[in-house]
Amino acid sequence: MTQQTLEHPYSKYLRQGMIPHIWCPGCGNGVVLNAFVHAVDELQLDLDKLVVVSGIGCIGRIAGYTNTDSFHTTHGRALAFASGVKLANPELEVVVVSGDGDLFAIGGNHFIHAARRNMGIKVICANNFNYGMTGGQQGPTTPLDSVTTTSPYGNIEHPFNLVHLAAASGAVYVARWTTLHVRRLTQSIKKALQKKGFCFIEAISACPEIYGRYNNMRSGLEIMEWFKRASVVESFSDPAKAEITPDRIAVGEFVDVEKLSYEKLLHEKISKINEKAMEQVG
Amino acid sequence: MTEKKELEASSVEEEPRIGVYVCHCGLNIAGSVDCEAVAKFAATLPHVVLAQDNRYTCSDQGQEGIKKDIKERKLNRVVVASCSPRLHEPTFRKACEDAGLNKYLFEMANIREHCSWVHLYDRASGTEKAKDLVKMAVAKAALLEPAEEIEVPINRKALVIGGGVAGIQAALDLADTGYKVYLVEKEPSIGGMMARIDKTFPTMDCSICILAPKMSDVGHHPNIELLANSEVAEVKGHIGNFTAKVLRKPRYVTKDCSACGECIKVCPIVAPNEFDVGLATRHAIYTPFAQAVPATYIIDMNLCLNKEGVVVCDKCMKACERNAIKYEAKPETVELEVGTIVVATGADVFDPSVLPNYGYGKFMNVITSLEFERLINAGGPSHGHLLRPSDMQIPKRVTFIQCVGSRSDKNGKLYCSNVCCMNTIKDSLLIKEHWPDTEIYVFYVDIRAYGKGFEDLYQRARKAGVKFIRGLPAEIKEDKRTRNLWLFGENTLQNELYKVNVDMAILSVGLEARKDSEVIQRLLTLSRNQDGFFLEAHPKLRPVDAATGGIFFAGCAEGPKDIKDSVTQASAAAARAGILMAKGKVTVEAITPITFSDKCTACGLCTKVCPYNAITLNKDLKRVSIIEAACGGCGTCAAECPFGALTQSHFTDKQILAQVDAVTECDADKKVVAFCCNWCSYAGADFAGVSRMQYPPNVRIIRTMCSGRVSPKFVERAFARGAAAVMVTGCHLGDCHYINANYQTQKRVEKLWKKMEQNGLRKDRLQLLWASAAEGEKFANKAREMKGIVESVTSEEIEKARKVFEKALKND
Amino acid sequence: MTGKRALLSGVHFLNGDVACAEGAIAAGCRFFGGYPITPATEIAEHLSQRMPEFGGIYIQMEDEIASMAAVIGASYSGLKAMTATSGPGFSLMQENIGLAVMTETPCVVVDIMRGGPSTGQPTLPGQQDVMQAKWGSHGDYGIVALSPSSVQEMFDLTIEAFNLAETYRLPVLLMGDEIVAHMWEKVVIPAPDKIKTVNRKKPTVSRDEYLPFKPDEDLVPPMACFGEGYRFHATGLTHDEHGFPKTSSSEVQAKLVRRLCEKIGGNADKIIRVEEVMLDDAEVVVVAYGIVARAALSAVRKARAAGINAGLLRLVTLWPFPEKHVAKVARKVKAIVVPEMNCGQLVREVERAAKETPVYFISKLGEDPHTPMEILEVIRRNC
Amino acid sequence: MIMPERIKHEPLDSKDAKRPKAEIHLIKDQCKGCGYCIEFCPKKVFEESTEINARGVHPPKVVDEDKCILCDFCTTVCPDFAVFVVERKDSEDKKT
Repeated sequence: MTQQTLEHPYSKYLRQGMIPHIWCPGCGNGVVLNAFVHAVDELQLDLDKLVVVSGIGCIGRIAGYTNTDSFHTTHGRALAFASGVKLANPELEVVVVSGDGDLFAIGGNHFIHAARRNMGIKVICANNFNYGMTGGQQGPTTPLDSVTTTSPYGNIEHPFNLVHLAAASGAVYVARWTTLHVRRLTQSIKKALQKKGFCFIEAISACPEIYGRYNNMRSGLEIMEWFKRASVVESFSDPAKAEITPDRIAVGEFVDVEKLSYEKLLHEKISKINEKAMEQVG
Repeated sequence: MTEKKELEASSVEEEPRIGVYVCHCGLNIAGSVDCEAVAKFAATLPHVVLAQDNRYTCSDQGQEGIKKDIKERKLNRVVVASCSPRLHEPTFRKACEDAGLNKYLFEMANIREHCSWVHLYDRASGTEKAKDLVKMAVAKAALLEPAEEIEVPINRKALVIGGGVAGIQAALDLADTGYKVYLVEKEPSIGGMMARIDKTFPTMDCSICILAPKMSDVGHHPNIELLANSEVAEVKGHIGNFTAKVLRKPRYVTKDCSACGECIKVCPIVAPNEFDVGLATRHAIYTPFAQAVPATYIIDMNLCLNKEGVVVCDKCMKACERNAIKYEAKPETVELEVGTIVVATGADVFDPSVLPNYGYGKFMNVITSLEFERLINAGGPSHGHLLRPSDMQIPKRVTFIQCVGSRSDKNGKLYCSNVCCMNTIKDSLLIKEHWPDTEIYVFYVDIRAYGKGFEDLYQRARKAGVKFIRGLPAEIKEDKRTRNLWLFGENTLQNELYKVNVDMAILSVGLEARKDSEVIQRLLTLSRNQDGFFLEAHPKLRPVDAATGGIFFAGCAEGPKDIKDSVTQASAAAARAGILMAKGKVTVEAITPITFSDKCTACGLCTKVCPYNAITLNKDLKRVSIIEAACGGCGTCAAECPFGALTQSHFTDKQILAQVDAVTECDADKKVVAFCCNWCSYAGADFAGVSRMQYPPNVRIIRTMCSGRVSPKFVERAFARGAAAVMVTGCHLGDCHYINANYQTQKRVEKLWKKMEQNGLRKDRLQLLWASAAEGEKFANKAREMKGIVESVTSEEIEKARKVFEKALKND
Repeated sequence: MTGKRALLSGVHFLNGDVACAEGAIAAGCRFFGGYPITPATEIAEHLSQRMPEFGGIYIQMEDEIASMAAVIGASYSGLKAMTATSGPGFSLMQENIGLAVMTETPCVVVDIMRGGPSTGQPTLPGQQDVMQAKWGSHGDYGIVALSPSSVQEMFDLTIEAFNLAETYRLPVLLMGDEIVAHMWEKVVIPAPDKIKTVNRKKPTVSRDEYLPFKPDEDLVPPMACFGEGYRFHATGLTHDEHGFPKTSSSEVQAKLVRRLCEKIGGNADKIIRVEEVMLDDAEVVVVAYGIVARAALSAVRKARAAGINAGLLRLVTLWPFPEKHVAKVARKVKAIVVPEMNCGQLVREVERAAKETPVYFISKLGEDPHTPMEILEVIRRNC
Repeated sequence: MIMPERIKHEPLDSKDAKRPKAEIHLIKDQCKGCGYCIEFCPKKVFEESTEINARGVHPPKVVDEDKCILCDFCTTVCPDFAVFVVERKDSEDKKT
């Protein structure tokens, strides 16, 4: 019964010999990876046409774990790199999986512009409220008063409300779930993978070893309990009102609209110009 | 209200000019009352400008005379001394109106039912009493004020509570008439009890086959908005203008559901299905039954793994092609504006597990008649095979036990549940149809086959060989091995004990008021009878109306009924509601309270006693305001107010006190001041008159709408002016025409008794009598009893009472 | 072929930026990601018009960091990609030039040098970035930088840059300056079949055997691109031949970094191009590059006319530095003159190579480049 | 309708309503002991074992495989791909 007789159903989506991953016990990144491959499995995507791009940080390692073409960029540049990838070969399904610091601090500019252009990239942000890999520094999503190694007296910076930011920047699909809502997370990733244009999914992710430790949630379970206690599903409510506080985490889908993607517009234009050019040739 | 205030103002200026008309009523009055003398006497009374006697005042000439005098003699008040106002007040009021006199400036003295007819053989005292009655009437008349009846617009939408066959019928009738209907059903589907029954008696047609079409009509009807899985949470307002808050519990499945059923194939949760009384299973996501309306599936969140939007299992969500699953759905409250309400909340079935001697719940093969319905139903858990639970075998010997939970106050309810006898007869025939050689015993108290076609069915059952044995078994024992049952009891026809062995016993369980009836009662301020069923306004003449205006009953909510009666009553209720809505407005008699805000201290006592919640308290403004359309006009608020800040129009404190003063002006020590309520005790006194019951002539009746109007100060005034005795009479407790106002009466009289005792007065000088309109004899007897008391009262006692209550002498 | 779709084969009068852009097209570049900056903007402007005509992609990114990142991405998707900027932008690009080096991404970065530091002099020439070209990004690596002296070379060397990038899998830097960029000159654009273009090596093995960072003898690994079914991983972290991070292995680090340097150092002879003018009997040699080399040539001619045996060594390749060529010259001459539009950058490399031979440096900042007379003056003094 | 507590009889079809049997697979040495599967299993199928795995933690053990309803949440929520559930074949045959 309990002995391993079969292969894990998702192992074909993971690179041989890379699992177990480097992430800590209870780390939400593992759940995000699980949700992602789960979605890929349900959609039976062609792995040869799937490109996973990540930035720097714990979750940045995810690109190394998925059995696809993958690229682990410099800090914050995942989206800029991915834009090049997607434009150069629109056939590819390009997914950027990165952290809150990578995407919204150092990479913030690239994020808002990729969203503004409606670049056909699917972004999954594992938001763990701090910089985990460097030992737990305060970041753009660290909640007010949270303790981190660089906000030892409690954070006084107002955090980003990522779903609001994404919606305001022009994403065509915006959702937020916690890693406890892993099934919803999976469904949202599925939805994003089937949509055209810039999609953003925020996965509120447990960082027990670092963020949790500093903020009296010593285990993944305690953090998941917080998610359970504080989460309210408020799909398609005003993302502006979806700030995250200790007692309230508004989760759900916030935006789901249709808008022509950048690469579609660009390549349509290119082919038009080419028709003209050909005429002039002939 | 404001409008009315103006009228008062205008009427204050002019002096009262009262015309008095003493009617002979042929010899009905003149036979034992000297009408001429009474008229002469009347002429001497203050403000009387005209007094005459005539043979038939109600005749056309009589009325014409009054009209003429109003015009020519400038009468601004009219008193007719004749029969009971319950008979002719409307006639004379109309006459006054025709002559341009506000109908509220008319008053009547009842010298027939309350005088001539009950004192046939004592012309002298009869005449004296008649004079008193006229004096009382004139005294009140002088203080009468004109009033306008207010008109309340009626919202042409109806709320039907309960989606059983009664609610369905009421909703369809109203909707077909063209009114918008909101049908609120607590359960996920409409259909109620009838949906679960296999066949209906006496015609034996398939229950769901005839119900299903009606159900889908409800679902599709453009005028019906169906709110299933919803509960009425709050009802405010009054006849014509109710606001109902309805809580829509989430189904967790949206309207996009195509009822394809793919979800139930994958749902891992299995639980007993309520619809089949637990004899079949369902899943956490389910539809109550095949014909359910709405067809939309529902998730039972108590069972589903996905609480508070955290999805643990998404099998159904994945299986649903229409993406209709919404685990995080939240309850919502909708507010409905309606003019009328039909209460069709149905009944519960009796739970026989409280009767240990029948072993229900203990012995596998003892089932209820409802469980039987599911078993014998082709769509049921056994696909129509009557299987006994213990071994899934078709039983050879079956018994029905009647009156389980009915007709016994110790084993359930005292009343007869109406449907069980015929249901059993029908069921026994069903068994015979499928398995003719099954032995069937029916143990009964009486077989009640009273309805159309019922007796034939009963005979058919007997011919089919069903054995009817009179006398319920005292006990059922189970054979542990075979799980067969032994029934022990006495056959009361043959006076012999029996001991019968059967494979299966079916307890014919009775109907009882729903556990949640109190909720509806509270929300709609309804009253219920001792059995817990809702009480109609009048058992004969208003059988589907609630005492509260604009609310009607349909089906078992009002009492146990079979399908036919439920449907009949539903249509009746729909018609009654339709009448109101067709009119589009309702007029309210101008007897609602007047408030004097300067005196009001906003103590809120009145709001507490109002049976209709028609008084709202505004603490900041330090005053109360009355919703006239909601007010029933009992006047108990006026009686409750310690500051005289409230009084009831047309029954003002001044007017009633004037009547008291008139009675007690002379020979008070020989008289009884009686307060009678319009609906029961006054009518009872009339009935005594009509049936010529003779009683002592010293009783003087003052009419109020409800005994709840009788303020302690009226009684105290009577004693303060030397009355020998006082009688306060009203409807029986629980039958009050103003829901429960007469409980206040009782409270107040008991207070007075206490006060009398404390001050060393005999409390028997104040009598409290509950007499219905039919209890003339009871009234007469009380009057006779009072005579004894009056005679026993000494002048010292009279004096003492004067002292004790002298405060009551000054008009506030 | 004629018409817009075609290369502008023939003789044209163009400015350097446009020539560069046309060179990119001719080289097969089909992705340009950039950000406006003087004096490189015309390259972007021209490509925004030309790229679509060739089915190529022009995108203006939100900054130079993004531009460089996008170029790397496009290259990994299989397109020849380029960006163009000037000093301030070049600084921003250094981060991802490093990434391109580490992930061995073929691409071209054009730096039209202007006066620095910082925002400096946007509209005046300079040669102040040549050391940054070599050492700009952190860590050790080999790099290739070319220096055009004419509008024609802006065309030719852009093609050359792409060919080198594709051959050696790295970012190749075209270090132009404000004058060659904005100067109008005759440009001869050859017929397409006369233009030599090189494409990156593709793997010849199956997915399972493919190791994305296992080099051949030339130290360059064959390059698979995204979507070709190889499902490989690339990272800016120190990685093994599988491309997987090996951040704590000293020997993986050493092996990787040495190869990144050696792949250029070892192939220097194949990469390096210089122009030698009248060196055989030269006693004084001017070593110059870029626009300055043209003043130097005129100075050398004037010297010859005045009977001085002067010669010119024009560096077309700045990096890898043509050490052997300079050393060879140094052994025969009395003096070397190095004019640069900076405070002395490449002169240090010249001195290193020249050993005992004296090297005279002529610095020029701001305004115009050296005049021939200024250079001739120094030649005279040292013969 | 009749409240469940009023139900006195076992559903007649409760035997036919058999659900597919589960087969739970634990890849013990991959487990990092976060305890998610134990905590969030709606049927409480797991509990912490006493053994120590290659990573030095107590992996879960299956206490009652029959309680498993194949909701598969453990597979989904496990950050380390250390557990998965499949339908047991024999019950498959029974159904068809």
